[in-house]
Amino acid sequence: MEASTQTAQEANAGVKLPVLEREKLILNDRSYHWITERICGVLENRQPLLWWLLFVPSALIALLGVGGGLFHLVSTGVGVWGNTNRVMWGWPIVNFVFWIGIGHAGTLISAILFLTRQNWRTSINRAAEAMTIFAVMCAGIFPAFHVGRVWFAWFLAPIPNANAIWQNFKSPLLWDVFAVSTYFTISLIFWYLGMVPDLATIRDRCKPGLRKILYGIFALGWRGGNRQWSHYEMAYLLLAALSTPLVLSVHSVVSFDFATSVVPGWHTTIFPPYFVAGAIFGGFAMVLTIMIPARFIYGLQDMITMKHIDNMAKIILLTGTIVGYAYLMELFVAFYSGAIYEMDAFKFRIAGPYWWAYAAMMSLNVISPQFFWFKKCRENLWVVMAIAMCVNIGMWFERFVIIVTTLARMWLPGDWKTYSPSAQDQFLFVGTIGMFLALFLLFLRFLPCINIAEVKWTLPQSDPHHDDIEEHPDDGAVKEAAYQKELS
Amino acid sequence: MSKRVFHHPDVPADETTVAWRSPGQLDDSPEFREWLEREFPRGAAEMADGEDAETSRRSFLKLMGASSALAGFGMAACRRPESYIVPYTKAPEWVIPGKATYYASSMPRAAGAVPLVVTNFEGRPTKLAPNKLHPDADGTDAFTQASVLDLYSPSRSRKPMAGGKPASRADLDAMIAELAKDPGAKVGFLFGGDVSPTRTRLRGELAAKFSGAKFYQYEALAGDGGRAYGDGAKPVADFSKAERILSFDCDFGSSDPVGKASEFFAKRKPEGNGYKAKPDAESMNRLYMVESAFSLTGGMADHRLRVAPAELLKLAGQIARELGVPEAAGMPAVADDKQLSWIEPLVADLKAHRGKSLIVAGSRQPAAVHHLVLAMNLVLGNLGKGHPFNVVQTGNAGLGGLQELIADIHSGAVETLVMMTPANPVYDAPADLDFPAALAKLKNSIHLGTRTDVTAHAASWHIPAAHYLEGWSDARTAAGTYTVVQPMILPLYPDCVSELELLLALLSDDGKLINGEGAEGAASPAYDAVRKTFAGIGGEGDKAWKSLLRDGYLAGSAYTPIDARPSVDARKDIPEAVKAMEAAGDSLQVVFAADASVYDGRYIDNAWLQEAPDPISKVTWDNAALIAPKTAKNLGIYDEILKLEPVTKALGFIPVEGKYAAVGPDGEGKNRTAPVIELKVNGKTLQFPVIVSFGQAENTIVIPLGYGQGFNEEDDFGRKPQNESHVGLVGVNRGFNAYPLRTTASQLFAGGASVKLVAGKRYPIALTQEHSAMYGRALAREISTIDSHDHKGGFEKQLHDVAKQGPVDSHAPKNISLYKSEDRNGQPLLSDKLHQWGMSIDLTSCMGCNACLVACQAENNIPVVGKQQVAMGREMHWIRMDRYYAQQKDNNFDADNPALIPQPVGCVQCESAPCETVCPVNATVHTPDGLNAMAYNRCIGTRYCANNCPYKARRFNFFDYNKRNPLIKHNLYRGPLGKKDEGGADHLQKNPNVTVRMRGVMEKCTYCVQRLKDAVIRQKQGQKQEALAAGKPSTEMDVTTSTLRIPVDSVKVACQEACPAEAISFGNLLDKEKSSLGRAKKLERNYDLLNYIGTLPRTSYLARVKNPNPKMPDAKFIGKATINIV
Amino acid sequence: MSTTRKRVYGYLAEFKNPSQLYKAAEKVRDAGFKKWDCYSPYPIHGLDGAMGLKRSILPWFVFFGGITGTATAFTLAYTTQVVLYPTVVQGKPANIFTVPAFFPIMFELTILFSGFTVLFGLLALIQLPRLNHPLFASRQFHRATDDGFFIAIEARDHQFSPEKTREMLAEFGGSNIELVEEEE
Amino acid sequence: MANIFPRWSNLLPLKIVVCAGTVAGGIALAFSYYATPKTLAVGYQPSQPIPFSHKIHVDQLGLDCRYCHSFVEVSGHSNVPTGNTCWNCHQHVQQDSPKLEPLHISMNPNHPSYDGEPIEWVRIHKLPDYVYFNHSAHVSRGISCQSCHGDVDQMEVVYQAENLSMGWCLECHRSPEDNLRPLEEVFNFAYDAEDWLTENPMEGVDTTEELGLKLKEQFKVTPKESCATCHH
Repeated sequence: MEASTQTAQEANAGVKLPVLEREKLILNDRSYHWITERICGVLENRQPLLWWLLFVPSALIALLGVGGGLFHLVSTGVGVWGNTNRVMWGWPIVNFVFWIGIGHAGTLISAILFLTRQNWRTSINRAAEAMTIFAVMCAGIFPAFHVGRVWFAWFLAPIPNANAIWQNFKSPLLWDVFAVSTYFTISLIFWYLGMVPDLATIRDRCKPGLRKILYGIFALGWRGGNRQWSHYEMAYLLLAALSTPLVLSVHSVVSFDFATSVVPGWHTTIFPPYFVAGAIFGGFAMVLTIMIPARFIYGLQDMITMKHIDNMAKIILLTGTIVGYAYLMELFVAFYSGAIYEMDAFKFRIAGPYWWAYAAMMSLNVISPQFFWFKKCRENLWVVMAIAMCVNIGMWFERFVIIVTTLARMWLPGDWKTYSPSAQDQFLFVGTIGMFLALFLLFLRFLPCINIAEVKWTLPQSDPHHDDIEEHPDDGAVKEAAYQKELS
Repeated sequence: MSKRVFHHPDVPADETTVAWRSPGQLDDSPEFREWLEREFPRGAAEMADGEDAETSRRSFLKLMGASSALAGFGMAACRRPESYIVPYTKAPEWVIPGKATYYASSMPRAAGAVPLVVTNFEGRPTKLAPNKLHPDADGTDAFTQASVLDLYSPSRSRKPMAGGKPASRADLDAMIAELAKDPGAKVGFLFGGDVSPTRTRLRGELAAKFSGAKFYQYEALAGDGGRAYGDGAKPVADFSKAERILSFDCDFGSSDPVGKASEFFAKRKPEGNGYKAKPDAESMNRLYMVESAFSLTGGMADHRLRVAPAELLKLAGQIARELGVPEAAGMPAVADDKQLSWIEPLVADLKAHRGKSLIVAGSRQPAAVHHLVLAMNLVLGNLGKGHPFNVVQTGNAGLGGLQELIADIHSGAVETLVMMTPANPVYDAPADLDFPAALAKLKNSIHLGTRTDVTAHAASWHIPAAHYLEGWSDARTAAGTYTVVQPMILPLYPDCVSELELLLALLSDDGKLINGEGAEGAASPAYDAVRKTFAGIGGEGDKAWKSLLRDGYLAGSAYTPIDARPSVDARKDIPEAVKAMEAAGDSLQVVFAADASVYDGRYIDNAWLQEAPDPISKVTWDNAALIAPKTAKNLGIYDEILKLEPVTKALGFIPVEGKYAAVGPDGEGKNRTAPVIELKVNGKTLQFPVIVSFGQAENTIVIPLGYGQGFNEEDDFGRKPQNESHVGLVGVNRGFNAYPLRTTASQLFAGGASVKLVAGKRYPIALTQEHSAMYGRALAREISTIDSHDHKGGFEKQLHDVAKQGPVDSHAPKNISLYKSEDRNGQPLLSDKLHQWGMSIDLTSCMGCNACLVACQAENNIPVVGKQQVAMGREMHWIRMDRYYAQQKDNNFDADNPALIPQPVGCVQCESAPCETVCPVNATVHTPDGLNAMAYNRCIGTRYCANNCPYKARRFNFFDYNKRNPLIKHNLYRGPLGKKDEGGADHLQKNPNVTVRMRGVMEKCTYCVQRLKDAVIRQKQGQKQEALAAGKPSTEMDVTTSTLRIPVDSVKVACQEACPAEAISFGNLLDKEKSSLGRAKKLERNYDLLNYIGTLPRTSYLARVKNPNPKMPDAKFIGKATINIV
Repeated sequence: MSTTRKRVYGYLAEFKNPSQLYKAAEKVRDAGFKKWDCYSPYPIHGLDGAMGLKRSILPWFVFFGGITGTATAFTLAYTTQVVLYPTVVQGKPANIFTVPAFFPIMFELTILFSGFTVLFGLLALIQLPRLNHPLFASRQFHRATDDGFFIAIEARDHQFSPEKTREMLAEFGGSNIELVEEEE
Repeated sequence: MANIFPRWSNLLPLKIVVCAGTVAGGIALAFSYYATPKTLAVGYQPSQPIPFSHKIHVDQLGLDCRYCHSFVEVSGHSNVPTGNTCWNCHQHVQQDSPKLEPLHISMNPNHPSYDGEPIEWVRIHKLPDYVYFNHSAHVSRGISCQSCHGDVDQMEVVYQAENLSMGWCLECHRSPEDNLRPLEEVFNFAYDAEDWLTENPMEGVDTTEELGLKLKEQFKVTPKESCATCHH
């Protein structure tokens, strides 16, 4: 950030107070109305052809892949997947962890960046949260349907029953059930509450008719009175405060599924932080992958600025490096342990039947983000996009390495057998990708993809003291003045 | 009205003992017929109806008396479907609904009958167990265990056929009658190799009745070695007296019995059976093995020499000469120094144990070898009563062989042939004899068989044979004890005829064929015939007969040894054999071997056997040519097949070797394929898939026989459909037929073979085990009794260090849990003070046969899943028979002769079970008596438990294996549209006390919990009976821990029961040293698998002890499977 | 304007920017009005003080909501696992020492319950959903969610007087002052 | 500009919430009451081919349970009497009662429509296939028929008296003392703990509860709660 001596109250005579000027989040001094226009425009104007070109195929894929895939699965048996008596968890759980990981950036951006007063988040948090919700939906499909008898999945819920039998609260899998469902619920609330004022905006813009009624209902009759805003802000703050530990806990709990087992290569204490970092890593990559195109399609460059992209790139660099550290630390501990089973587990990852997966993971997750050290790379959207894609793929391979490689080579060599996914496995995974895209496109189509109210709030002129500094002396300015005096 | 009280007499106190069949029933008590009649019409109806067939494990009850057949949903009651209880009208004696009855019987086999106790539920035989009362009881092998499935096999022959076309029973009867009425008929009888006194007796009568009657015997794999001992004579070994054993290619422990093998295994254990004595190397026997390819017995050998089949004779000759056998004088000497250095101390050892040593030869070895063996035993003074080696007369004398038969057919001496052999001559007779042609020449040929195989189609008549559990007969064990074969059930299909019944029909004047039961339910004529025979052997009268039926055998009826001397034709046979040997020279030789799954092809339709992996090669559902790595290299086909240590590039460029390398070129799991070779021998050329087999002699190709009997369009190898009707769904498209390569001269070995790789052709092979090395993990542990002067020390030291073997356990600290395993009253969670179950598996006597695996399958209703699923790694066997090779780098004697060590792994019932804690729904929890229980009906199938199981002992029902027939290609993947297992009766075999699992649930071994529960409950019943018998008021009866605890070693689990080597001890840990388990657990060689994870398994292993001869050149490499690990 | 007599809701005045609104708000506050509110498209920093609003009590609700969650989870887990039907699982204790295994679920339920309290607590405090409101009848009010800044003083306020209040608003810098009436 | 929503819509959300709440609650309550074995199974009383009266045979004639259910002490399965068990008496007694028609058809060769087929009794107490209940284990340890089957001796037509749900089984497995009896009394439907105690007093046992505990101690009854006890 470059400092400037150009101050707000040049006009007023008096001591010259240099003030640090914030870099603008919204470029070209856009007005409130322009912002409203622009964001609502996305869902009021006719959708660009591209929208249809993307939506129709992805919707079809979702229908076939998820709908058809699950039908075959449930009617026939888990056997249609590639899982075996050795690799009991194959692609399904890989995909679950992959999606749930992606589902982390959203709430994280909204919550943690909100708490840390990172105003730049406002332009991206809405979309990111939407992404979270859809990713968690995709994720949920896999654990739910990979159980052998999905029609008995309600055994997982602690419902009083005539059999007087209960769940096993010591099972990480049960923790998972609670964690993921909680995470979904809270994210949904967070997302919706954040959207209420914007829904009101849309309500007030559109002509009488069904649209107006629907938006009206979901806007709950929001009026934007300050007596509402004050409670509203408090609620938002609380939710942020709740979501922050939640988002950290969810992936930790997911990692417990592995970390609390006795399986060599899974039984490691580093898993929770490593999974969380990985999740943020993958999540941000996915945000970029989606926002960069959306930004162009809907011309949101002024709201989603290069600064946003730059920040996200930096976060990817950081988390990517953390993940890399975790990979290496795992290796070190394995060899330091001196336990042959532990060592072998990792040797197999590096050089075993699935060495290519490990190679892919390492190069895509650890090496590729390193390019973000260079500003040039962070500024070139093509590079950013490419690296983001790399990370998406790399993170999938990370889960593949953790789950499949480990299970294919466990304790007793007599039992070793490799695994390969079936067509249905791949079908369903592609299906969820389609579902994710379709849902996201619908979101762009019907809901404000950027938080209107908050974006307005970040405008400089939104500060009630914007134009009269002396009435309410700016604390920083005064200190600066005193400092200047001493200098002179 | 005044109240009258009828007191029902209490059941007598001894009622808890099992019920044995009483003859009262057989002598045609009306009740007995009543329930058989009631049973089987319904049974037939049941079988027709595939739907019910799978509905539930209790569906069999629908056939039965006290049953609950689910009728039309919600008919009467809207709240739930109405179901009915259908009691017997007249209660049959001894049949208690819901309680099993146990009868003694036996399975007749060429190698000697297997004495059995058969478990019956409401009249259905469901499970076979060895009859431990029997003096020759030896456990049961996989074939025996699986034979109960043959009874219910869907592909079983049910209707007579004429010229391969279905024929009416009336025509059949007419034909039989006609034959019986023609005493001048030139009829030949072809029997199997089994010994049946009644049949022997009837043979005499037949000879008397039919002037032109001739008798022959044929077993496809018998070989002509028997000649050496004289007509109808055979050797019987007494291992209890043998301290040194030299075996020439004789798998006496498993597929080639020559006597009571359990004696051999008993002497393998340094502590003896039951682990009563202190470990003592002296008490152990020592086994020297000379063979071409690994046999299970060979895997146990202390010293094993691998030689090509032709060389074996030379070796035998050398040894014989050094022992001073005159017949061996003129034989060529062994040139190879290594072999000489191996022979010298061996001979010394044998000489040192005159009269206490034993030399045996495999039944497939040529007569020459048997001559030498007989002579050697004679020289060593091992021969004769009270000595290890005896020759006995089985009474199967005066029987011609197949050659004679064919000669007689061509000469016209035989015009009608009655084939009763279980073999399949059209399919398996040596090619040069051209049996089909001879068959065609016959006026009339009658085939009696359980399968509609090629012979059945070729013969002019085929009669469906009754299963041995369906008809009366008798037999003799290997040692010759008279053993009864009694039916458990009337023939499942009305036209099934037993061998004796057919013979008796031919003997009768009117030639009326009576099978199953006679007019007005008179017992089958076979029953009277057997009684008559027995009267001659065991004495007249009901008493003897009843005790025979009760015990299943006649005490003291074993063969009496005959005085045997090397026969004159030794002088002829040996030189001939030597000539043949020199002819073969060092050319590539082929061994035609019996297959561990289909034997000679007769079990091709037995799904359990097909799915059971070959104990050595681990191939399921197929056969493949086995070849030693070096030979493969020499033949230039090595690179095509599995590399011992495939090389790959990690990260694309770093070359990696050994276990870390990626999958070998032949793939793994469902991608595994084997290259195909073209084998040319005896002027014929056939194609076989080929896989590497370790420890096999160089220049030798082993081909298991018995496959390739019928194909349809779904064949993996693209063979065109043929003989589809000869096999069922199990046997179709299975493997490759090698019989056409055999000639009379080379029935079991053939020299001068040549091999060519068929480029680009590969065949998918389903292995249950892909990796054969332990990779430095001390899993199956082995020690030796000698100090080979490395740091391992002597026997005591090695015993002491067993628990510390391996890189981890050697220095892993003791696991101490943070938690106390207590409930909230501070009581221990494993609270049962009566029983705490445990098991130990003794690797010293376990040879890795599949007996336990199949027994478990029979006991626990484990489904088969078919080749493709096995290839993927979805087999359901609760016991995984791991087989490891330990190759020793520094072995300068014979580095390519690795140690073979098997390790059966089932659920080890960890006290601290990782699987339990991860189950979200409490579907698998621990019972207070230490079982890791599995509640199938609670399981939702997250499969987390299986991931977290270090022993990978859990199996998941990926499909409805019990409902949808896995044997039809892609059928499982059709879900609800998939075909069901129709027409079969195998649901009748299901154990009613074990749930039949549906798709989507996890399953695993639970120590046969149903048996444990039954035993415990019976103990409780006994309690009450005694107390009431004592006449004390129950409030004063003293029930104590000791009275409620079941008697020591009184309950056996299925695998333990079946084990022929008594390698498995199971029992109540609280019995301490009173039980053999308790003693086993106290041994120093007792160790826990993967001890350092701290799972506290209840199943532990006893390290294998090898007893090498210190003077042998390879001595110092013996007994180190765990130490010298590749 | 129609002749039918309608109940008056109050005056709605527009201000041209946030600071105008802010200042006006301070004055209205000092004028001692109670039943009035400022309307803006986004939350204006410091306006609470300017309006003399107290800090929201929502956190207290949430605190107790959270406690309930923790308690629920603990009771659920402990009673089912230790009291009602203790099962032997990996030899782990079935007593108070097994509680650490319940922490994850206790945590999740705490968050879940808090989250619900936030949602429903908020709706209760701001009395939403309320789909119908007199202000929606205003000609200009729709701009309150776009770029308009308004103050509405309700007629129910005891200081309200048809004229004075109007003048006051005008004097504070309000423009397009509008009398908002309730609809039938 | 006008309101899009009418006045009354302001209360609508509240109304909806209240209604939905009540309905959901109602359903939950109804379900937890009606959809349980307690209501579904108990009292199931189908009509049997022969209107066999336990009251007459047990209460009036004093037949012991085991006269017909003869294997209950040795087998897991308590058998229903075979045709000839009934026939033993009824070929002499009540021969021409029309109620016994089915018995004659099944047992009496002289009967015109004799077919020898067994009588199909309608099953009343049915456990799922995956449940292994063993009668002998219970009756030989002091649990009476009565505890599970109710006062059969008083039943003209038998009906299901208890719900036989897993929860119900567990109740007794957790506190067997409530149902334990001296072994002699297991088949005695007239048994009354009070009277029994007065007839044969035991030192240290005054109340029926104490009797139960005493017997539990005496017989060393330790029922299991783990899955494998009933499921394998």
